[in-house]
Amino acid sequence: MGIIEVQNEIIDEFSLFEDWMQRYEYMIELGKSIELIESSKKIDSNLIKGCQSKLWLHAELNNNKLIFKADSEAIITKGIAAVLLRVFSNQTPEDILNANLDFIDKIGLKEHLSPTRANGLISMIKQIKYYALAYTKN
Amino acid sequence: MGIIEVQNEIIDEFSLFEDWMQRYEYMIELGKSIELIESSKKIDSNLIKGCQSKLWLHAELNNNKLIFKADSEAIITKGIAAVLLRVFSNQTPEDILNANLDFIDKIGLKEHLSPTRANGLISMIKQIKYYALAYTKN
Amino acid sequence: MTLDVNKIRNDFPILKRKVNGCPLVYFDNAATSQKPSKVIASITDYYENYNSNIHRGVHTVSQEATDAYENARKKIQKHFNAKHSEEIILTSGTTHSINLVANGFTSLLNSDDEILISELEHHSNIVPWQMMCEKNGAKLKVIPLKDNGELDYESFLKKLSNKTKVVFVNHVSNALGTINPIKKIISESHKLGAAVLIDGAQASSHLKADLQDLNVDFYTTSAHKLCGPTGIGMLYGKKEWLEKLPPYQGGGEMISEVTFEKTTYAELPNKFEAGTPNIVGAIGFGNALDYLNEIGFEKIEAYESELLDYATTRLKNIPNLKIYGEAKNKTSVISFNIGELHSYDLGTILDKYGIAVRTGQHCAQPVMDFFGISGTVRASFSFYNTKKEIDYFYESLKKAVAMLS
Amino acid sequence: MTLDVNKIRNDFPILKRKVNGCPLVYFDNAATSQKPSKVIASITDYYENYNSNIHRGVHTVSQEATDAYENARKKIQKHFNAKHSEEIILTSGTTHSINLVANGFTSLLNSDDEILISELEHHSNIVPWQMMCEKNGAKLKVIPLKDNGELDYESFLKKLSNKTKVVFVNHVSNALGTINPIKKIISESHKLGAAVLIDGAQASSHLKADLQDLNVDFYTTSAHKLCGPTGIGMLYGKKEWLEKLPPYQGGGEMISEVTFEKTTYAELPNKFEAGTPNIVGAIGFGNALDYLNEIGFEKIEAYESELLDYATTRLKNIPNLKIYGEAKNKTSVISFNIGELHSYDLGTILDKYGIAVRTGQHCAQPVMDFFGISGTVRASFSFYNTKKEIDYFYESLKKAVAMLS
Ligand SMILES: Cc1ncc(COP(=O)(O)O)c(C=O)c1O
Ligand SMILES: Cc1ncc(COP(=O)(O)O)c(C=O)c1O
Repeated sequence: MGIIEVQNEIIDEFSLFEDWMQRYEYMIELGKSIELIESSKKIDSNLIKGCQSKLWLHAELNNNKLIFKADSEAIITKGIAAVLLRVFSNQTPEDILNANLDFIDKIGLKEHLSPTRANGLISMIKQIKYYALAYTKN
Repeated sequence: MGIIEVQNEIIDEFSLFEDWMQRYEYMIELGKSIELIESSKKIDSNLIKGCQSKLWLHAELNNNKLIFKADSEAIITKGIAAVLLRVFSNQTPEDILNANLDFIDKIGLKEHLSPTRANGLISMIKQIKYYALAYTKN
Repeated sequence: MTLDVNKIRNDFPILKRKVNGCPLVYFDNAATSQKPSKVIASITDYYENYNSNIHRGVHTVSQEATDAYENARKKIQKHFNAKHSEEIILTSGTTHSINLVANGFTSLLNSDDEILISELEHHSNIVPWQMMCEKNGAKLKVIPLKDNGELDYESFLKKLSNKTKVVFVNHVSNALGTINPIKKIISESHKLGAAVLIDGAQASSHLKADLQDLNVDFYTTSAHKLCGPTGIGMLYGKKEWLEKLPPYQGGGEMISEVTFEKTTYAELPNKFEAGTPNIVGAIGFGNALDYLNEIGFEKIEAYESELLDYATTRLKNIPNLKIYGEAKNKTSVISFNIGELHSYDLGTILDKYGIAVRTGQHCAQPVMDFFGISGTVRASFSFYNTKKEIDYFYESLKKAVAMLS
Repeated sequence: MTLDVNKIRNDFPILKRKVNGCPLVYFDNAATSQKPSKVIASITDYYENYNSNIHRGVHTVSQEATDAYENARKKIQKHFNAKHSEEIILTSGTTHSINLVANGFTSLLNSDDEILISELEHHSNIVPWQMMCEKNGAKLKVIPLKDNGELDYESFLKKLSNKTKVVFVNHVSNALGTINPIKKIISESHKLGAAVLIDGAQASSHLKADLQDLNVDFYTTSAHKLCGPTGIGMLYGKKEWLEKLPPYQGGGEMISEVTFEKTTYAELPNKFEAGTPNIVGAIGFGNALDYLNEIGFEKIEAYESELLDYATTRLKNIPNLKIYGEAKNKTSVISFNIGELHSYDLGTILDKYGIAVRTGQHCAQPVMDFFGISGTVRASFSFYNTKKEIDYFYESLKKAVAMLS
């Protein structure tokens, strides 16, 4: 599935919820199924900055697709990471670079988009795009 | 004349004026007749602190009366000094120490009584009282 | 007579706001306090009616601003019972105050000297001294914590020696709320000739320090912690000490003569107040103290300790909730974790309920290291908080735990 | 299109007040500017609606305050056209900014190095460097003044050498209003490898500095001079420089890890922003820039230079009036004396007429020494002043002279 399709799928899923509590519960659920980073990769260079809980992100290119793995001490952060990974993991660097981020607003996580937010969402997105850029250049 | 008599005399004189301009003009006039400090006494230790224009004050005991002399670069400051000297010069240290300062308010110079005022009025009074104290102790 | 909290709440405009659709419950008072209308109005009044640069100004507006600024210094002096008004240095806050002192001691200490610092300190009372030690080689020794969040007083006595030149302890710990036995610490330190700096940033909104009675050498606080404005704080220093310390920043106001060959410094307090100060900040600081004193510190202390007891009892009903710091003497701060839940998660969900708490390490990493944790949730109560808010907090916390488990 | 001064005056509440029974005529703008309602309202709004400590706060109010604070930094960056927002360090004012840089250079220079400073500087740009020279032995050289109040550019070129490591000049002199040729000074200094610090405290309310175009290494200003709050200012530094300089103050925010053994410092801008900053100050600073930009700096410059010309022409009609500083490029400041009259006397009488001017040496003793005087009367005009006020000033000044002669 392409990035837009996955985003639409997620928007559809989240649109069923009536309040933040259900959205958060779902996100936390998603966090449980995240593709976990191996503990050997939980190193400082994979830490995302500006996050109050530790948040690791790792990328690997496989068949011109970027495979992301992540983990966090905090389960809400992990849930947010899971949503991002569902959108961006297993996509080509080019598609990732061109991707639009409207869906974050549409699923009610806009508040997390502030650059000063302590969950590191913005930094995580930057890091994902940065990996994509690094791999397109090669 | 005692301190209270001089003060009353000054209050009477100033009460004739209708506005600040006349009061200031009179004060400036008084400044011209101030008993000037000798230039040899215009030394740093006789400088009053906290005054924007240089203001010197010197005291000498003569027959158990304190004789003050002063000078200032600024003529308003000199005028204020002249008023003070008229009250305090040639009085006994004891009388100076016990003197009340209401007259300053009554002649319309109250605004100058703020300790932060750059004309040094408060510092000058402190210095006068300080001299008086020093000479009572002996 | 107890405090009329409903009346008091009306003084604080922010307490009427909603967050995420719920009434704001502000339990982040240890980070900064809210401001009463009276303080806010004094700020507006300054800017609308007598804003001017101070000192040396001959004109009326400058005179009024100078008087208000110096009057604020007097209010602070009176509140803390300092002997001389020039012992009160207005700074931009506790961090600035401590750096000023640490900088001053740089040239007064050498590698034979020791400084003694508590493990309970805020980074602002650690890093400046580490920076100083790098420059002059003085040794930094640490007064350790005990499990209950109190300082190990026996160990303090052991580490104190005639090599010790300065001792730094906070009056109240921001991470745990522990009230330290500073009076004893000061008198023991003095016996061995050490100066004592007490960081009062966290104490000043809860209790009134009598500086002459404490006989302390330096005491610091920040106005923003005690219902005052941001960007202003104080350093109290005994006159003898402030005269001994070299100036910190150079600039306007702090000099008496400047030529390119030689500059002589002004007298206290100006020697340490270089540049245009935070004039409106000082005025607001003074008015904040007035406001607190009108309520009265006995009432504030009594009420806040009631809130603390109430909240502690309620929170202990939550399974797996562990409170860090249960000193006998503590201010109305509860630092806790629940099971394996991350403080960030709890804080995020509480925010959804309109509850503001602080999460993380509270600028006190050594305290976190002591307990072997990465952070806590910290709920800190002020005299404008209520038991009803604590009930709501308790219920919301239970819901958060349910969601996150 | 020229500026609508009547409309603008309505933005400034203080301009409605009376002093000694007369309408306030505020000509002390070089000391500090007045504040428009918009800036005052943004301060009240902060305290009433979203006051909170910033950074690391998970809850909404803290988030809002953090966003507003960081947004202010971005406004400042944009206004001064800095390349990166982290090149903008929020300080408590110009004096603090300069001390931060001078402290940073303490460990970077030694007794083989020279620093070059202009004779036109404010004490805040002299004393910190003297304090630095005392520590590291660097030599302080002086770019002399000329009779017309301009710097002696030829002499600057002569004194500049490859020993020169830092050059400091103010963008505009507060004592005389001279606008210095900083672009040329910067490029000449760079040719010889010297860094340049420009003190923009006096410039920022009159003209807009484009920092990338100037290619300057450090630039400082104070918000209170440009319609913003007290207690806040900025230090701009090129990223390479700010990374090279050691931190100044230690405390919260400026560290990334703290243990008693070792502390690592945070990245820019936090490395230089220890402690709780002046949050409301930063917000007001940003809004003050917005306000000025809404009026537009071209209009401000054009109008102020009209005021300057008008006032200069009028004042020259007064017998024995001598203006100090008649540089070709100058801002709307007139520093003068009349015959032998003392500036304090003139200032006092003008105050009786409701006119606020500054008297004395304006924290620039070397400039006074150059002219061999103890001080001047300084009238400084802002875009909210009027020709009518200047007429009234002129008439009052004549009356004062009559009284004092
Ligand atoms: C040219 C110049 N430099 C520095 C300063 C000092 O600024 P502040 O007092 O805001 O730190 C001023 C203002 O007084 C100034 O005019
Ligand atoms: C105990 C303690 N010390 C120092 C500080 C630092 O104060 P500020 O950030 O106002 O400089 C704080 C507050 O954060 C504190 O709680």
